[in-house]
Amino acid sequence: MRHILFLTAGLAFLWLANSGHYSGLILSLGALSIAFVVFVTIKMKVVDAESQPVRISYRIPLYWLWLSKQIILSNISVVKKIWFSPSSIDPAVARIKTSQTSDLGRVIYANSITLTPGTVTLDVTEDEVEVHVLCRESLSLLQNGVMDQQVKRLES
Amino acid sequence: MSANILLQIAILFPLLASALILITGKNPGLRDKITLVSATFLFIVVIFIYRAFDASLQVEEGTAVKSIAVNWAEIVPGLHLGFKLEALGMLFALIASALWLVTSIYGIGYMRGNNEKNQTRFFMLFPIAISAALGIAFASNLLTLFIFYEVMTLSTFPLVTHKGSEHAMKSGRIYLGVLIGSSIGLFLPAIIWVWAVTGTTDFVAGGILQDKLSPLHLSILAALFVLGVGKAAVMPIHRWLPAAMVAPTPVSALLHAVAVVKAGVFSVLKIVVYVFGIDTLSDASYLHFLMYLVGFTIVMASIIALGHDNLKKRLAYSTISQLSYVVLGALILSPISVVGSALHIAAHAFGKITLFFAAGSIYTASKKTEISQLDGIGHRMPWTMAAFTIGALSMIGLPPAVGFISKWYLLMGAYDEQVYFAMGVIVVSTLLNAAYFVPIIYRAFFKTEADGSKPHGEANKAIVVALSITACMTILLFCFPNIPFALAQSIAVQ
Amino acid sequence: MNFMLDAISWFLLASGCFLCITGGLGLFRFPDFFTRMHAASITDSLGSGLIIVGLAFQTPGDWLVVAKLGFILVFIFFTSPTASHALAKAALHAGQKPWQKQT
Amino acid sequence: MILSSHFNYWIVIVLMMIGFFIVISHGNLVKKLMGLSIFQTSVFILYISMGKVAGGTAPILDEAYSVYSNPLPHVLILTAIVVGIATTALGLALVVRINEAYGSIEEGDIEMQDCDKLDKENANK
Amino acid sequence: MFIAAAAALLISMLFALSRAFLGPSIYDRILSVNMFGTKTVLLIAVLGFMMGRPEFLDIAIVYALINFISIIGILRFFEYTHPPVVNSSEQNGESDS
Amino acid sequence: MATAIAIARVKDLFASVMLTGIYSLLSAVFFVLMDAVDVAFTEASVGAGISTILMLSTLTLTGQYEDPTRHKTRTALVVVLVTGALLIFGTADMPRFGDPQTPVQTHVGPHYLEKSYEEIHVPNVVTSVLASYRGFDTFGETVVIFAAGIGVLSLLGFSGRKEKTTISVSAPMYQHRILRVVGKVLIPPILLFALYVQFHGDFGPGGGFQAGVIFAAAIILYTMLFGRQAAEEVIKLSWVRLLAAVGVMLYGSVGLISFLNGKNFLDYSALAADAVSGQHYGILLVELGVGITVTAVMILVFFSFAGRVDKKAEENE
Amino acid sequence: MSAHLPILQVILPLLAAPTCLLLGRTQLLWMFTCGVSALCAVISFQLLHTVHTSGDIIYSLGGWSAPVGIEYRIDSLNAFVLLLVTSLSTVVLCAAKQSIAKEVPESRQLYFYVAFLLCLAGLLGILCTGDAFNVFVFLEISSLSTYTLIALGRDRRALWASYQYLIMGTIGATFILIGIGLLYMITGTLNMRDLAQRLPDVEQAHTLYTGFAFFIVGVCLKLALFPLHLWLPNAYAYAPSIVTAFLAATATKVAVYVLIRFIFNVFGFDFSLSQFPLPQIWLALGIIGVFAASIVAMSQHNIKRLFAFSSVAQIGYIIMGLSLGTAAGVQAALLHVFNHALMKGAIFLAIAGLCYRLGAATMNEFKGLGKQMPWTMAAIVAGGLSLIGVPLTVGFISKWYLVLAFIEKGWWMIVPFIVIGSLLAVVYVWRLVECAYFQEADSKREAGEAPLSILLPTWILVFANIYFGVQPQFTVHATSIATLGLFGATP
Repeated sequence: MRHILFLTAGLAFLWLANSGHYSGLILSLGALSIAFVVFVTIKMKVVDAESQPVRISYRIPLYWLWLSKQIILSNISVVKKIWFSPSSIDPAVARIKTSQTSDLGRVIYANSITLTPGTVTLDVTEDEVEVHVLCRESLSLLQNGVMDQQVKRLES
Repeated sequence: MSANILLQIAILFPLLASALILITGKNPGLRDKITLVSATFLFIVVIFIYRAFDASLQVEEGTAVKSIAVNWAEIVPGLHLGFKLEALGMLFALIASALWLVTSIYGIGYMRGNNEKNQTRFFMLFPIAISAALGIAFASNLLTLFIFYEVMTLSTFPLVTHKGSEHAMKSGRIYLGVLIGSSIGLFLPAIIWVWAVTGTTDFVAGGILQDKLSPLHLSILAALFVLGVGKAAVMPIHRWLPAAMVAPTPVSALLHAVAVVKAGVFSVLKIVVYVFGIDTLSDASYLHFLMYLVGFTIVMASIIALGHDNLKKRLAYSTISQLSYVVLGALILSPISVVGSALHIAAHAFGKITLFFAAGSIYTASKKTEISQLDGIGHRMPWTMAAFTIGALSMIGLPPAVGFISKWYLLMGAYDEQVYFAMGVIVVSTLLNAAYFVPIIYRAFFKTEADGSKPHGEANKAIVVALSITACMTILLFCFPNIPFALAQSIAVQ
Repeated sequence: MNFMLDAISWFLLASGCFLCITGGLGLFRFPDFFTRMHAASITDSLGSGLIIVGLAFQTPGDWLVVAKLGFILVFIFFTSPTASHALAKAALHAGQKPWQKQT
Repeated sequence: MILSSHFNYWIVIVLMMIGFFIVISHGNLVKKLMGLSIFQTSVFILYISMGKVAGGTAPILDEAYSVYSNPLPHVLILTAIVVGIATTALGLALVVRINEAYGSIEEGDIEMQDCDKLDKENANK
Repeated sequence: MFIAAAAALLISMLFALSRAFLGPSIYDRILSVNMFGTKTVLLIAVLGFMMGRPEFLDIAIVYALINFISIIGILRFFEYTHPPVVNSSEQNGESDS
Repeated sequence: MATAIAIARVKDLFASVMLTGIYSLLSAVFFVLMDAVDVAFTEASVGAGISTILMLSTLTLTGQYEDPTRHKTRTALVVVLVTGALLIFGTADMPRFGDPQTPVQTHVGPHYLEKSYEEIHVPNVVTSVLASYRGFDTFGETVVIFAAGIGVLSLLGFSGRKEKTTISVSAPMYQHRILRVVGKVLIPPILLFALYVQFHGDFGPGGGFQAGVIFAAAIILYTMLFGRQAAEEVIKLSWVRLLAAVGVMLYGSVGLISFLNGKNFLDYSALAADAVSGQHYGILLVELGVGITVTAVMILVFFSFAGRVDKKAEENE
Repeated sequence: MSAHLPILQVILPLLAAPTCLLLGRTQLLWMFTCGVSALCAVISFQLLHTVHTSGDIIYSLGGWSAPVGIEYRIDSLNAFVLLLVTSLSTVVLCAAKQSIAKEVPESRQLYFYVAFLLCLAGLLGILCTGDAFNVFVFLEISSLSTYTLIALGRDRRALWASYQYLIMGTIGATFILIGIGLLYMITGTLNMRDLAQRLPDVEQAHTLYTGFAFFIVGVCLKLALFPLHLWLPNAYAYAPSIVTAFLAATATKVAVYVLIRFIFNVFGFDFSLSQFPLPQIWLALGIIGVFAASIVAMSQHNIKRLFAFSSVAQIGYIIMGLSLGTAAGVQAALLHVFNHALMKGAIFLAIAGLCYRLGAATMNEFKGLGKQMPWTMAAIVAGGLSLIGVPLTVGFISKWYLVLAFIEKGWWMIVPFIVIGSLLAVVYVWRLVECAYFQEADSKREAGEAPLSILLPTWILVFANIYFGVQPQFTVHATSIATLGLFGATP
């Protein structure tokens, strides 16, 4: 039920922010649409803790800020490589332990890895991620577990 | 009953008979009876029509002209499906219906005698062909004539290929190809031309083409018609006729001595008289080329006939040459020769059918088809061969057969118009006719039979009766030619 | 104030575009599929982010537009790593071998 | 001058020719459909470009603007796009079935198989 | 400025396009298509601003959406034709590895 | 343009499918440049989305590589060059690009731009032309879609609920954690976005058709992630088929109602006492009809193809 | 209500098609479809009557008057073709039930009826509309459903035929689209009447020529004019028999209508026929088409293919009539449109009966059929005679008018070609007759007469063949009014 409410609220926000027309007709249509979408998605069984992270939602902005910083940093390093020394790359594949407890957490972690240039998640298993990196240095950055911790904090 | 209704009955009744025959096909006896009864009935109907027509002719001399005509439908403005009685058609109708009766008798005998297959189909198509013949006879315009002309072609095709053998099919294809090809390829355009020029296709006494076309165009048009009416078998459109001889003899007899070929020459005659008009056509300066062609056909066909040993083939070529007499008569363009042509239609009909009957009779009785096998057959089949002789006389044009009269008129016409070429042709061909008929008669009566041949007598009674009737008619017409003569004269008068 | 906003926005746009071109270039300069993927992710992540934020600065006060830009950004942030991840996984499964530096 | 003021037409023409060429010359059935869609798209561009007014803006009325492009071609092309996708979908479904029936989606193969079959039929005669 | 941005985006699209063109492996193509899609989204957004009609952002959203779905679709159907067998590498054209 | 050539040249059909995707993205950008936002919207969703997916499914079934032999190249060249020459001949008199004085801009078009707001009161002129002035064309278009759906169904048919054993084949992506989670997150917003597009066609680019495609795309995404079986449990295909019909009939019945009220077919002013708001309701309903049909048909078409793919996969096992 | 007839005519089948999905049983479906089609026929009859008595009907869709909105415009020309299409579709549908039950798998019969109705609606839409783009939309409705219908054939070649048709048809439709686009470009309007008024102002524009050329080529593709006919034989040969009958009787006819409408009404007849060598091209193509197609038809083994080629030949005649550009020529073409629909309808329905009994229609199957299925064979023969142009059948009437038109124009030289063309028809029809009547059947086969539900419609058409051949007043009258309307409308 919590998830449904959360979803409804999210969808309502989406509608209102997109619409820009707040006449009675359109609003009631919006309400109907939301109801319909909720109905369909419940039937689809996609409304659950995985898709509606009610619990952790308030911590997400903070995490994003942190992640943005990481992204900017790694971007700079990759850009340098592209422009100045494409030959200096030294790709590698490695498995890294993860400490996330839920699939959602693992997904956030994996996507964050992918989102930062220079590292790409190849596969996710229960307690490991397989990562392809552009340079071995970035591998060590991952292995030190900073990001892992951040995600874990988000999750808890 | 008014003549108009009779006219329609005459055309539609055979179709009904055809349907009846189809239905009763499982019962041969009943079927044959229906054939006979309906043939008789039709003949009577035509006689009645003739009487009505005769009466109207008498009236005509008085005051009111009350033509006997029926219009079924107007397909295109100026293009009717309609019928109208006139002398030439009456003559043709009389011949056709009379001979159907005779042929029915003969045909029943022949088909039974030879145990042919598909007899129902055979007897069913016969009335259709006759209906078509009557339609042609009574047609009041070119279109109607053309329609029935095609109906006749199509309905006789299965008769020609009756045997169904590969050879028969091949001949059938030639038959159909030549007839349909010439009719659609030449005849129809000619009709269209006429229609385009005059806006009508009606048969009108004196013709409808006066002052409409230049002499050259007239000649071309005439050529289109003469050649387009393939059933008239003017060379080079004659190939179908010998080919059609694969048909059973009654078919050859009725259709290729009477209905089909006569429909052809009748059409030519009718077109010359009622579409061109004799006077108009005499303007056609290049017509003599056509006449040469026809004359050539007469002589050439006779010569070819000489060379054929197969009796029916020889008769077929004889037919080709005789038909061209009629066309020639039409092309001489004198009233007398037209009378001759009309008479010759009748004369040849009776004469040739007799000959074919005789040929069929011989085949039924002895399975002989070649002339060289006929030695001494006159002794075994005296009736048949007597009839054959009379027919042959008529073909040659000797008294006491009716052929004499018609040839006489043709000659007279040619003489009047001073067309010496035509006279020459007639004389030469008469000699040739004699040359190919006399040896047969000679063989039949004066040679002795080859040894070891099977003994046989006359063919069955139906056949004998039929051929006797036609032989008698040939002589009777010589003695009392007044009916055909009167009719023929009334054409010439017009 | 407006000038400031404009300047910031231009700066962001310019750097975003630069990153995009860089990504495209990387697509060329890197030797194999997996390494190229890193180059592509430059565009996806920071490149698009900068451009969108830059655009957002162009429309002071029109929150509707900003919201829409935000949706686009969030959407890209969700989908692009997912897509690249799926792609990489598929490639790996299909037998593509990561390029290794010759030593 | 014609080159610059009519550049839209040149694009259309070149695209059209390419698409048309693919349709005719390629034997692969899927490829043909692709060619067809390129061909159609070129027509779409033709229509749309004729609706454009220099200095105009999208035909969504707003007080800030006064010059709009002509909406009619847009409407027509919306319809045409729909028609195009409908055709493509049906065509692809046909290709799938053809592949099941013939085991190939090359025009040459299919025609050869049909010829064989036709020959056989005639031979039975 | 918007024009410059659009031009820059176009250039990088050109890069992506030629990568898609060159291949060599199918995955490279998919990758560049993906990148191309993202760029298109950005380009449309920029164009919208350029022409002063930010309503166009709706289109950009749709693009982003469709792009994602079609990439997933490509991968999804790709699994059927290239089942995850590790040794089938001859088609992947690793001429440069 | 280059893309088109590339499509012609590349032998690998997969590659050319992707290039067609790119091509239609490009042409959509072109449309945006030409102010045709609605068209761009449609081209994006159709060209890059639906048709790519359909072509891919076909290729999955038929194989990836093209036979290199070409037929009739010379004929093709001749035909194409003749066509091209004809067009070039025609361009000589064509109006200049963007010229505001052409017949196109001066004859009928201005009526829409000047009058539509007072007659229909919908800011998006494309929508008012589409749904009202030329509403019958759009009705025809809906029927075309319906016809295509019928065609595909009659050719491929969806293979019912007979095989229950195919879950393993049809849901490999379920194992894929990231995709699953992201999919779960994204599907509801996409669905809502589709409905947003549906109902905001009056104000901005969008409308029934685009909305239908997006909605269907969301369902397709769901199917790809969670398998056909799961999807068929959510949406009964026989119902979807009915929906396709219902959409067409909704459109038609709007027209019928207007002529039961004494107006001409599709004259929406008969729908309400006030002509303008009647137009409004009419457009809304009609667009809804289009949306329903398009969604239903797209789903049906996709399922038909996917059904075949699954069947083939099963046979291969 | 009667004011709404023009739209009802189209809407009825259009809405009936989705309704079909709601009806479950085939029996019900069939009855429903028949009913709808019959209703359409009644409406079109009423329309024709109204047009003849009180002039053209104009109906503005959505209440927007043209050129802003779309208008329907019924005049004597399209009312005539409407009647033709609806009545033939009704007759064909009457025969459909058993034939379809036999030739189409149970699960797909539903789609047959839906697609059939859609196709009908598409054709009617093309006929009614007065808007150029609307023509394209409805053309596509009918084409798409046609592809579906063809692909329903049992033989796998049906698929291939359908695909070929799809490609060709789409190219044709796209050409038409280009043509319409160019016209729009130089006039700014899509309404046909409006176009006709505005086109003379731009008569010299190259664009007009180009647009004209594209349009004509596109339509000719759809109507299978000789070199563009490649899709037709296969499509006809492998589609389900009923579909063949329907298509042969209606689809190309509608394309001819479009051609006539645009040539004479929209482009204006002076422009179309005097500025281009179009008449000459058409004439040449028509003649070549007649000959080539007839000759190919002779060697066909599959009877449906044979008659498909004959259709191509007949289209040649129609085009020849149009190429004259005179009232008489157009009237002849229209007559032939009507008459050809009748004869091909009869023939293909009869073949449907054959296929029902024998499963196929090749020369082999025809052996001895004259005895086994006399009525069916008789119908084929009657149709064949009509095809040849034997008097008393409709074929004669139209050929007669055609020849007349040529003579009136003074093109004597063409007449022999028409005549020889008919002769070629004799040959291929005769092959069939010979096979059916004069060859023995394979002994193992036991084939009875076709079921009455197929035979009856067939004979209705045969009867129509003869009736309108003997009493052509109705058709001649209707076509002459239509032609007058066409020529009156052009300044």
